[in-house]
Amino acid sequence: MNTLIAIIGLGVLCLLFEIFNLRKAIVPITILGLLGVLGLTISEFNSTESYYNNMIVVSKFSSTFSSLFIVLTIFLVALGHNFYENHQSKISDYIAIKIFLLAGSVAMVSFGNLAMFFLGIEVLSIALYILAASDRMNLKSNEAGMKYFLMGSFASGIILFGICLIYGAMGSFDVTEISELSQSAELPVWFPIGIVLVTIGMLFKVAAVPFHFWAPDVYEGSPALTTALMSTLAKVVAMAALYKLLSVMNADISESFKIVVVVISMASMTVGNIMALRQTNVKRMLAFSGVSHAGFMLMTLLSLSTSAGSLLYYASAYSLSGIAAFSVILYVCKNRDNEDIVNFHGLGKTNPLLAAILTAALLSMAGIPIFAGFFAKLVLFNQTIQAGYLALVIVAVVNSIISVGYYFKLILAMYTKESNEERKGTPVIIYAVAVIAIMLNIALGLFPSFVLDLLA
Amino acid sequence: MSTVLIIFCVLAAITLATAFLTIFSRNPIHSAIYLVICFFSIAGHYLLLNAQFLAIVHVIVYSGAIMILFLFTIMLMNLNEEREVHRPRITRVGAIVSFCLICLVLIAIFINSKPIVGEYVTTGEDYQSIKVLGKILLNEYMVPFEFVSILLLVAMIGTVLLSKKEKLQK
Amino acid sequence: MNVSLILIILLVGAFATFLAGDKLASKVALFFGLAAAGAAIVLLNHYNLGENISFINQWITQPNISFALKADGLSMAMLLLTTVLTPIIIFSSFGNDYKNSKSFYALILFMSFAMAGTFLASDGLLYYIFWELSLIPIYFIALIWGNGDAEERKKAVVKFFIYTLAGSLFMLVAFVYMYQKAGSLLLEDLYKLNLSATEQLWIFLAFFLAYAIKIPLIPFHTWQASVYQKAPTVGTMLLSGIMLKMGLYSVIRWQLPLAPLAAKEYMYIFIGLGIVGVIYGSIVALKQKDLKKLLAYSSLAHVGLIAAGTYTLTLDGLRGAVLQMIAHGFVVVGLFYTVEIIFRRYETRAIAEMGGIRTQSPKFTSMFLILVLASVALPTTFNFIGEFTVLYSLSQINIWFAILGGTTIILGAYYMLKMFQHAMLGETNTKPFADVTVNEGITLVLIIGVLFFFGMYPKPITDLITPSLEEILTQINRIN
Amino acid sequence: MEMNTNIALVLVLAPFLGFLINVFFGKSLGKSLSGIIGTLSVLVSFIATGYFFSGISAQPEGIRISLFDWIQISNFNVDFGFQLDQLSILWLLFVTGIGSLIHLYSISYMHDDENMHKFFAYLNLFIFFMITLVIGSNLLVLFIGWEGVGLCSYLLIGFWHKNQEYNDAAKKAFIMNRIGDLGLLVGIFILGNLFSTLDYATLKTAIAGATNLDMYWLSVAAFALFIGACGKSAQIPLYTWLPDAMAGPTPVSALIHAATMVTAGIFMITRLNFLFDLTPDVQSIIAIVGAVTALLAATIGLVQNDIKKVLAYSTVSQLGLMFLALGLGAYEVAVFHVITHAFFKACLFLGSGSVIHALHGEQDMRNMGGLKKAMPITFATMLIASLAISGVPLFSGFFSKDEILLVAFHQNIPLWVVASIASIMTAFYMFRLMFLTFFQEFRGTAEQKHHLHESPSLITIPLIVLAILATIGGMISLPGNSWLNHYLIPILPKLATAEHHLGTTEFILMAIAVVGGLVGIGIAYAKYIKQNNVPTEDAAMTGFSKVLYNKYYVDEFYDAIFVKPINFLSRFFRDTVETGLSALVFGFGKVTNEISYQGKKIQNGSIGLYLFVFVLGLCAIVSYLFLAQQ
Amino acid sequence: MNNILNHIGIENYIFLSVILFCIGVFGVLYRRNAIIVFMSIEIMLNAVNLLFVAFSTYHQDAQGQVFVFFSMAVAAAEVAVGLAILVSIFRNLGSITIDNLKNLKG
Repeated sequence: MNTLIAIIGLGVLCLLFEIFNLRKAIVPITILGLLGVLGLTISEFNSTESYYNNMIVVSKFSSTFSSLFIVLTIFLVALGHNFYENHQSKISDYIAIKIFLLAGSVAMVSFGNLAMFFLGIEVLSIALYILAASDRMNLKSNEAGMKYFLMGSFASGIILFGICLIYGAMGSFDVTEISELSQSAELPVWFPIGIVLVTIGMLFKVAAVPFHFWAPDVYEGSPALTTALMSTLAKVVAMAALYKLLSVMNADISESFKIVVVVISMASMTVGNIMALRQTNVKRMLAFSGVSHAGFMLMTLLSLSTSAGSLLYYASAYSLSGIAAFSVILYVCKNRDNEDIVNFHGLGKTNPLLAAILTAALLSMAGIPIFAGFFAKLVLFNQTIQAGYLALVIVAVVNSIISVGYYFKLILAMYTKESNEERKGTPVIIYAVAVIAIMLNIALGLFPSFVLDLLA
Repeated sequence: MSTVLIIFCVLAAITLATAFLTIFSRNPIHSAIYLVICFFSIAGHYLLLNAQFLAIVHVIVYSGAIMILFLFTIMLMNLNEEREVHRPRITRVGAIVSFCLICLVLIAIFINSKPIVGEYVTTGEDYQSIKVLGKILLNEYMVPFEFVSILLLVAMIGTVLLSKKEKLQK
Repeated sequence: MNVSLILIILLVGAFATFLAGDKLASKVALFFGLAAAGAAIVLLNHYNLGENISFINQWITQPNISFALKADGLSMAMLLLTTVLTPIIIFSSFGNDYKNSKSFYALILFMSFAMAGTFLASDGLLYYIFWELSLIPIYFIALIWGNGDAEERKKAVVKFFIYTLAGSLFMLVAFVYMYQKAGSLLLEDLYKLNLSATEQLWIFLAFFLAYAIKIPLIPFHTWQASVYQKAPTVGTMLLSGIMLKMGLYSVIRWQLPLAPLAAKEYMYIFIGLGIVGVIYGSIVALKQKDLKKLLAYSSLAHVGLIAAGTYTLTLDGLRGAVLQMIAHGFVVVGLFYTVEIIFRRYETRAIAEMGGIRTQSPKFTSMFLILVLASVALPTTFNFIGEFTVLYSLSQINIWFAILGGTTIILGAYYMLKMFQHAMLGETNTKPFADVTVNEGITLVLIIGVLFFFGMYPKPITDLITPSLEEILTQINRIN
Repeated sequence: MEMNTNIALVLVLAPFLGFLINVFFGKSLGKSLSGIIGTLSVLVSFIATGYFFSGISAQPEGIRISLFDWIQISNFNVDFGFQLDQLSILWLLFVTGIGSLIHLYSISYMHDDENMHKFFAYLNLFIFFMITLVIGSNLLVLFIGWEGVGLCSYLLIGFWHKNQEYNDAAKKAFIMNRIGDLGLLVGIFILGNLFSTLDYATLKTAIAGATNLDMYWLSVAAFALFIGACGKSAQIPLYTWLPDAMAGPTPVSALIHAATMVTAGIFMITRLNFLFDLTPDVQSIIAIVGAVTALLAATIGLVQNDIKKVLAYSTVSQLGLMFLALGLGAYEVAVFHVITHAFFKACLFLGSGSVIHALHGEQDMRNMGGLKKAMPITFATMLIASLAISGVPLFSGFFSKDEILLVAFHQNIPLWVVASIASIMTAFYMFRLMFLTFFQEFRGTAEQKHHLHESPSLITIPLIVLAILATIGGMISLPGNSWLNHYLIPILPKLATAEHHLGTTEFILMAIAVVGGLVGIGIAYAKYIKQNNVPTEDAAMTGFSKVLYNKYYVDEFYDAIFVKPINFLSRFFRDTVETGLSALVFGFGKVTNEISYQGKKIQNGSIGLYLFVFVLGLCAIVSYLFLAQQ
Repeated sequence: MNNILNHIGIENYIFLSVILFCIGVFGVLYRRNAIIVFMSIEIMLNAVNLLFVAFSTYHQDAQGQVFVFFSMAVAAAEVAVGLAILVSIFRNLGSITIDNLKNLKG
């Protein structure tokens, strides 16, 4: 609860800075503030408490995931310093929206009541609609915002409908009550339908097949930093929220529902990876890669009771490598109107450090050892085989192989093609973010237990 | 058939019809007006269910605020004449197919499910007066209530962000 | 002495080389390579004194993974192969001028680190990690410093990477599956597993896919020739000299003891596959126009025989296979080095553009010929010991295996001598060919020396590996 | 014992030392010195052999020396050890003896070659390997020598490596030898599997002590070993390399391809006589193969015009006779013929070398003639050797060949007939060679005629020595009183009991053989002296003689059924199978890429479509969960 | 006090709001005019709101109605943001037909 309050306070503070014309200080202060919040969150690690009539439940799950979100937000805010150079007058708005977005995210993993869940997801979504469309003069950004908005509110409608049906069945929005009721009485069919509808809505948010169509278009059209946010923070939040939703409500996941999850997971991986193969736009490619990663993360739903740790690990691994990759993309594609692979030609020579970081990030996403991505997949496979879905694991393995194809396309472009122009300037913050993110990723790879055991 | 049921049926018919008309009207202004009627009929349902406060709020928020927003925009964009390009047949077919499908599926499920038998419980307690609602909203649901303010704040900032002209550099 | 020291030396060496800058890189790399070799020899000494060379440390609690290294005789032999060949390979590149050489040499050491790790790891996951890790440096070495058309090279290298990765991922699945049963991936725990025949079959096949691609066995070899051709010679040496052996080593260490029932049941198929590889590789090698490609196919033939040896599940088969692995490691490095020497002078690897070198450079020719003869397993060379033992083991299974596998000594002689004839003999070449330089000479003499020494006196290696092979055999035969 | 080991090591390593010196310092030593060192190193071995020979009568069981453990196999270890008994010492004697002579000869013969030091290096290496082959105490040490001599043969045939045809011949020799080697290896494997040893002595006891031998596998082993012998000793079907091997310098032909290396097969079979004796089926195969080879090679020899080719086919033919003897179980006779053959054939080759030397490389007999006067010593020695090989009485060949025929007659008349015909042909073509080369008028160019001269003494001395040996060599095994048979008793125990009496039959047979030989000589005389025929040009040859001249088209046959198909397969594999397999792997990539490409079309940017799929997905999931489950 | 649902039945409300919801879905799919699409989404949300109130009566519980307030706030926020986006599109494109938004694809 304190986390949430602190974050919201920070957001308001951001807005105040604008009034006092302290724009220069916004980014550093926000980062410092977020670090403080991070400390606060970590200090509450082991306490399980519920606040305000069970509206907010702080548990290990929520605090670990909140910490992850905060870390990601720190990176994203830091990157914003460079990205919004030319939009100084709006920087406080951008930053504030991101902070509020973080608040929504935290609400989504620490809710104790479906109202909080719904509001959290709406804060997140609306913030994202705005950020996606924020490059006002750019038609692509407009289109991205519009598409995301239309489809997102459609999905919100479905989630709302689902919540309504749950309420109809249970007469309460409190998850603990729902959880208790769901075990005892004979339930009207509304409850499972409600769960399924909410799940479908969340599947839209994590961009799982067949609800993924928005992702590539929106990722491509949005400003690069927003894409970074969507592909890392937003995706991870949605996944964590879905996991929490299903586990906390003790929704009896029937076998047939599991089969649906398996099919969606397979389809997401396969479609995501195959579609990514022929993309020339890096953001679009990463969007499809994100779809496939969503498929991977969905595997955690098959063993709800035990897989929180793996989900956290996978999410951290994926989002950290995503941050690292996007910071390089931001550097490379600054002042360009697209993010085509052509821009990356010869990066291995002109800027070996960033090229190496991007390579490492991609290798991590592809699941090559010592990078955290590998262990993430490993624990996931382990859990899934334990749950008895060997076929799913094999599909996942085949998909990992396919994925290497497009990750390497980018790596090859960096190292084998000749650069077409010189890049100038060494934006320290981008370097710092990229290096720290990838170091964290590798550290996670070297000491997986550190994260895995948090939620064991 | 009780009077209540008849009222319900009439209201339902109005709701559905105006909803359809909203969609089928060629002129956006007509759509908006049908939608207002639809909202009013829904407010009628609320009254029927004895949720007076909600009905009022509904009328104020939807018909008063949201629809005005819509109308403003329509006026602003000068959309009162028919502007829409012709819709490819495949879109229409697709839309109709999915409409039928989703209707069928959902209704089929609810029909399939076991019907609610017996009397609906009546506690006799007051549960939907302004007083009670206010208590719940500001006690139990205080945090969400505050959180809604964040939501609105975000929306506000966002709208400003999207509409405000940037100061040019140099 | 701590076994992880070697890994640390190599890893630190990689970083040090990278930091040393382009000018010093090669020397620093050589220094660390030699240091690792020295450490390996010290370790061997400790091992021979009866010390238990192992290192184990809990790494991940959930799933239960340990950082476990263990060196028995087999691992020691492979470790020695790696650490001895690495400095030789580094030294062999001294005549070349690589751009960005700090990264180049750092990658070599890093690869050596990963391969040494593969040979030492005694925890399934750790092993797998090293296994995969070794893929990355060679990918970049081949990609960035390779030769030939960039597009072609890219295609070949990416194919190699994806293909090998594809194979090994199935191995990972098998490991994960076994983890469910054993609750740990420590080799000793896995050895205790009692899997049903069906499970063993699937595990065997999953491993097989990984190894068959890596080794490579026909028909999974299509990456090999093109990558050998495109990679810089140093990369080719690393690939053929050590990395191929990773696959073969793994067959002995992991595949056979973990799925002995399947290995026994389908023994004939896998031996047959190896032998088909022998014949096929030899025949394809006959008509190759590119020296490196020819050697690639010859490698295919040789490893086919080694693989057949391992799948016999006899002591002779395993022992011969290990001996032949080491021998082949040295000889193939030597042969690729001769290719490089020719390339330095003629800028070509096409056999048709060579010829008539012998009159100009008798020393080089003699050493080349010795390597050629070693590769066709002339007695007194190390390769003979290996090949003889393997063929003998095949004859124990079925004499026809020995006969068909033995065609390697005919076909091998055919393509190698044909190559030698057209590359080296004939009317004096119009282009001048300087005889070997001191550096080149040292490298070749070292290799040749090793080949002859162990060809006449293989006992040290045999004694080193036999006890561990016997242990593995007991493991294989525990279920009947 | 220590002494013996050291001397044995000297025996083995002296030529190796010579090899090393010549390889590393040969160029700076100068031609003569390197030749001398080469010769001396072999002479040292010869002397060492002499030491052992003199001691062998005192130690009939021979000397066994084990140096170190070499190869470990699961069921046995292979020592690196030597066995010096009657058989190996006998072989060593003529290997090192003739070897020394030929080294001596080469000093002069190769003097004009710039790479003379290498030549001596290779010759020394050859001697080293030949000694290893002979002296080894087990089959694997024999195998070292066996492959080693093959290697040296390869090096020496291709000595003039600028000529790719010579290189082809060298390669062919090596590969055909290797086919045999595979046979030998297979034999070794089977013996190893059966008896868990490869050591001759142990093997012998094992076979002798075995109660129920697996005759099937034993025969297979014997047969496989025989294939090995075929390769090395140029028997059907692996003989074609030997005539081609004449590409090497003539001393090489004399040493390797006549006197020593090609007898390795006979050595090996004699060594394992206890094994072959148990497998009569294989023995009959050996006999038949030997006889047929003898006849076939002799017929080809009838029409060859290249002086060395004639000798080469003659060698093949003579080796065939030896195998006939082996097949008939008369090992001692085969050994006897090996020795006499070594003398006279070496003499013949060296003589022909002398001729070629004199004619500056001319090898075609059609361009020779009348050399009798210019080269009297060469002529005389070659005549003696020819008489010997033709079986003219009192010359060494008479005794040895006659014994073979005798044995054949006693055991198998048809084989005797074949062998006899081969002998008659031998007499014919040898004298055809003599007449064409030395008699009548010189048919070469005036330039050559001007330079005709007798060879220097370094060449003639070995010739003379060998001619003497060819004359008196028969003494070692006179019918009825055979020193050789007696000497070989420890190796071939049955000789102790075999009585060897000369009856009427024997004398009649002897007469037939002698008459046959004389008839052959007579025909040659009639054709080439009386009628003064000179063989026709290659193109003008017709009928059967053309077939013979082209060696029955065996090379072409092998080319068509082995070499060409393999090369075709190789091209097929390279161009079709490899590309196909590669395309298959790439195919997966291509297919997924194509799917991806098609998939991109579905993602067409239309929100309507996206939502449509959304709704469809929703309906599918919901209906699956709540409608399909009931 | 008599529960009104005894006269109407909760099922009827469910059917009504399902159909209304579906009409909203239909509108989103059917129309290309972004404003009408927005309106359809509003219909969907209202259908849910209606059901909330019905369930609220069904359970005799106020929470459902409280939730409707939130839902309204969300709807308002969404509409505001959506219209802002729409306006900027209109400024750039001069049209609000969503079929024109097909630049991003593939």
